[in-house]
Amino acid sequence: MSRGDGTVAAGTPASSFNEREMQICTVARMVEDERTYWVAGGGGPMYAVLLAIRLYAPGAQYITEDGVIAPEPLLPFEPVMTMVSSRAGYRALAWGTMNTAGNHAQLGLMDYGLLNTLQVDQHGNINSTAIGTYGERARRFGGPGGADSIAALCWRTVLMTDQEKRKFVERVDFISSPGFLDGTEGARERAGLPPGTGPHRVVTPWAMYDYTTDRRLRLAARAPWVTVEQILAECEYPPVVADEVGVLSGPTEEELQILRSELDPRGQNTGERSAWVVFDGETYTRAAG
Amino acid sequence: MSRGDGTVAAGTPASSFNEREMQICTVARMVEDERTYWVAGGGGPMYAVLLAIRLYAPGAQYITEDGVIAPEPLLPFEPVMTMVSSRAGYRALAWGTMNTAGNHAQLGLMDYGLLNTLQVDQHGNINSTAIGTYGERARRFGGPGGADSIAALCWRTVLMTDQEKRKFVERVDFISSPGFLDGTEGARERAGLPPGTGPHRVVTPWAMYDYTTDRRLRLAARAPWVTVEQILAECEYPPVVADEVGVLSGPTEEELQILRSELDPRGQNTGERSAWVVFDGETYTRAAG
Amino acid sequence: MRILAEGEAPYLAVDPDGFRAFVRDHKQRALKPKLMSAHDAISRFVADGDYFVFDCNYFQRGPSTLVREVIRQGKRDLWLCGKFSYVDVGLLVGAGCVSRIDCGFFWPGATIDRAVADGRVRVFEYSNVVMTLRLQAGAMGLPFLPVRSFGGTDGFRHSGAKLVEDPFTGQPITLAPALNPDVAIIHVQQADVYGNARVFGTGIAHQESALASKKVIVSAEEIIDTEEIRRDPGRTSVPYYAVDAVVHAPFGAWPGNCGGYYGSDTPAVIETFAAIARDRVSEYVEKHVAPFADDAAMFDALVGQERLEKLRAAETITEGYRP
Amino acid sequence: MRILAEGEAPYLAVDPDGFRAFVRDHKQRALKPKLMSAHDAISRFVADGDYFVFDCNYFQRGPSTLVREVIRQGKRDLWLCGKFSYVDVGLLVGAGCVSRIDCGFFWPGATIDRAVADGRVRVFEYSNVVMTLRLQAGAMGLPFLPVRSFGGTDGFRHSGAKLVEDPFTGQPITLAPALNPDVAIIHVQQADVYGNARVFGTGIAHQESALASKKVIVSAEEIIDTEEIRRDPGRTSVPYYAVDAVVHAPFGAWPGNCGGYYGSDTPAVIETFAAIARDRVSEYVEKHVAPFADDAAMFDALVGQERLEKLRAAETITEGYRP
Repeated sequence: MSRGDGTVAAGTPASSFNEREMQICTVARMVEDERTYWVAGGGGPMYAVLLAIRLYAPGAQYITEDGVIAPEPLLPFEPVMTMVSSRAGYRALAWGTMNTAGNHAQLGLMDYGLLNTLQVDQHGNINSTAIGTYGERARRFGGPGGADSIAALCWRTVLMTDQEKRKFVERVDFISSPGFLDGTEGARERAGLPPGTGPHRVVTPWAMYDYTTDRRLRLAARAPWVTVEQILAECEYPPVVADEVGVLSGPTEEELQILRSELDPRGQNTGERSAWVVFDGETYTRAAG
Repeated sequence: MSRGDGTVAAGTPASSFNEREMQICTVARMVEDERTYWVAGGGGPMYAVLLAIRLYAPGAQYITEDGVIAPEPLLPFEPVMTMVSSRAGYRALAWGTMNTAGNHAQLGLMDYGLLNTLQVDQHGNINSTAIGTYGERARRFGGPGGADSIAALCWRTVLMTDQEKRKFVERVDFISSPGFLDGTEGARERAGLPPGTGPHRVVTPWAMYDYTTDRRLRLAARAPWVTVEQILAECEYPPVVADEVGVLSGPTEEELQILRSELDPRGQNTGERSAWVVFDGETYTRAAG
Repeated sequence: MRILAEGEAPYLAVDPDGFRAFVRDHKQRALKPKLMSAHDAISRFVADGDYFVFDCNYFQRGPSTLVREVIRQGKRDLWLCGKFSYVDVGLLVGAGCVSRIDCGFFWPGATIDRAVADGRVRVFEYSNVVMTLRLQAGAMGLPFLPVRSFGGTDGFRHSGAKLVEDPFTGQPITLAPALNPDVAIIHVQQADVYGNARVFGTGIAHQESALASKKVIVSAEEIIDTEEIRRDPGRTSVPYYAVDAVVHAPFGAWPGNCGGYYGSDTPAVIETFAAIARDRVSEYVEKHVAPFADDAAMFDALVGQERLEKLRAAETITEGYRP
Repeated sequence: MRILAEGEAPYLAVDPDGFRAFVRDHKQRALKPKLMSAHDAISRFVADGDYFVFDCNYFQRGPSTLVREVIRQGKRDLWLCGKFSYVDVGLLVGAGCVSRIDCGFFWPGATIDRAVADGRVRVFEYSNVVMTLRLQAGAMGLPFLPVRSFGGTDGFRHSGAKLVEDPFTGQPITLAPALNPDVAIIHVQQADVYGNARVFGTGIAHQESALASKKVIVSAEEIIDTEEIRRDPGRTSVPYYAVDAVVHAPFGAWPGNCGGYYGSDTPAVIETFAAIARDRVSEYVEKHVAPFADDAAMFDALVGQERLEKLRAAETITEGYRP
């Protein structure tokens, strides 16, 4: 990905920001120029790709589930109006429908899928359906939406989630969208999914994960204000840890300027309850959220 | 069908016309009002439906293979410009593509299919691919085009062809488009075709045919200037003959007026080489073509 | 072509021949005016027990006026096509209209959580695209369509899909069962009285839903002259012969955004989310639906012309929406 | 899901995974200008032995300029998608460019009759709709699509289709193999330099052909600014990332009709028919193609500006064609 693994940012380190902003900036730096993204409607994924297009990957293009192709959206969005909305679809190159998005991804035209999720497991499987024992005692969630198609059909899937114990598990309570399934070689192909696709990265406000050659989640980099131990303490099932865990750069003033003034001036997504971090020029200090 | 079997026409019997005009007028009288027709591109079928809409079935609607839905075409057509042409698609209610036409017929939205063909057999199978032994010594023709879909998917198929020995055979040399196939009950369904569909009528310049309950071609009516014997002499394989063979009305002055002055003033289709017939007020006399 | 795996969930019976017969007997081929009130359209064409699909959703060029009318008339035992939905599913569940849901996505919350936990509502699992693909199969008159996604998920196990051996490649391929809903409700920007309908902007599956469904209700911001349809046939999204009822419904997508016509009503959007989240749908219905004969009365009482005009003015984008 | 019957004809290998890999490696995701001459587009993107699809035909908003360029460059051993064709198939066969034809429909005549009888060309049998459905399957990234027609015909026996037992209904259903051509040529009214293309009026399978094909050449009457594309995204028929080359080809559908732009050139149409009917394609090529560097030169020499202007003037219909 452009700027390698997202640990490098251009600009002046920001002195104060929240961890949601950190997560969005990290993903933005991973966006590859002149590639296509199927971006889950709204939230972190869309702000990350919009920020990337502004700063790092001007030639990246994205589609959304409603068949918007390569728009130049009119920002900011009204709350939840990120699909089938005139501002979100503004100045697109083409307008289609949900089957347009599904078919184009099925054809292999989408390089990356960018998603939020509720729960992820050691093989990158995604749960957005139910927490608990499905069909018995479970809390019901909304279902995969477009995520199943994104995770199945885009060449590489990048996941955004929070760094919380219950979100990193050995096996998700329900596979809503496919990662490496049971983790065995060829498991996706045996299920009819296209070869060469699958989980690529997971990004939280504290960390970035990739996958080992045997398809296991691996901690690859950490935010400068947290230790590997702190991260592992927030994983119910411990991921593999890379021999060398990189250190992510904090957000830059340039990134926050665009994020806060252009993309999300109301802080609808970037202002979510999340801890604040201050940088005194040498060290980052986290104020409990 | 409106006006029953097409034997009855409104207006003044025409005193002079050719047999192609007779065939078109016969089919026009069979067109049912407020029904949908998938009309093969150009030729007799389209002129028949256009004439019907003018005189007999103002509420009939038609589509063509290129996805024109319910047009009000700008007549006359330039030669062969009867599909994907601005005059043919003029003032349509919707424009689609070939798959639009195929899907709408597959859904059961098309009541009638109206076709020209090269050869038909006792079970209403249609050949437009090859005359002779396919793959060995055969004269090559153009293939089914849209006719296979029309004959498979519209509820009732009406066929137009010439009254010539080689056109009415026991079994077509090649089934390009399906009639009752081998004629056994359920043959179409066993081949995956939708139930309740199939051959309905065949119309030539001399005769109209329907089908027996056991799916065999049956001579139902004749032009007033030919005998049943003359018709049978022009069938390589003799059709069943109805107990009472009706007599078709000749064209009316009103029909010919519209056909000649509005629909096909250049006689592109209606002026084809075909015998002329004169009517002296009592008898029709055919002048060899 | 062996069957390698099958989902275990009940699904609406796949019957393309039965659908063809229904189309033959009930779809109007002639150009007949179909303009009627939301009340008449819903009472005539939505029956208890119907499989029910709405296109888009309550916030995004969706048939919100028609959804409110379904709630007003207290329809029961509906089987929802719950794709690309925010609050629609929650509202209909909370109002007691629903017994089954095919899930693509819906906004979760206490209302649905409770209904599922209590067993009042059963949920079968798909994805948004698998649901729109099922509708496409139905709209093509086919029994199924293949798809390269969905296999291997737990959703597959709780669905009506099958994994088979592709007779052309020998590889495993998922087949999604066709869906031919009993009724579809769709909101569009423009339609004529016959049902020739124009959608501007992106959409979810308006064309598929209209062609796949036995009964189709289209609500439109504007009723336009058929002459206008004939002047630009390339703009027709749904042809008349698929449509059974046309409802003139200005602000029919309120509180949502209707591209080119009006912006979303943010406070009303947030209020609706809150009703679902806190299982207060009955209060929502008591306030927005029950007291009023129709949406016009509701708009007068709760929103007001001035507010509606503000929403119109807030929609500054017309490019691509106003031919 | 038993296989009940299978056609016996060779068909282009069904390989959706291989097509995905080609798309991943070769389709340009970035917005890069692709404007080039017909000569460069055909020489770069059409190879001997390619599976070749043209949309519409030589007389009806078809890529006639591109077809002439294929003949001019003497491409060989093409496998034609011969659907909805009048003279295109005959011209390409007569010019010696063709070894195989998947037949939907083509205008018959001495040229094709002879080539088939001599065994120079093999024909495999489909129908127009089955061919556009095969392209749709290819455009969806699927290995096949079901279809309710084609079963029971002799065409089926001489095709690549299969009749199987539908696992959902237990009834027989025909499956048509997906088609992913090597190259597609498509003529449109408007395109931008990136390949965002607009078709006005009806069509055959321009969208399916563009998305299903490895290499896609679009010729356009007008090259329009991308700003115009962005002002009305609902008018985009083919998105840029499916397109490899854009050719500015005024009168690119001559001698045919191009909706909203010009009428057909009747004497030239009849002359072309005659060439096929009488197996005089070589004379046709000697007159219309061989002597000229490109169509512009041919138009100057054989048609003339005055005649071209007459054809423009003859197209009085603009409704639906000029946004």
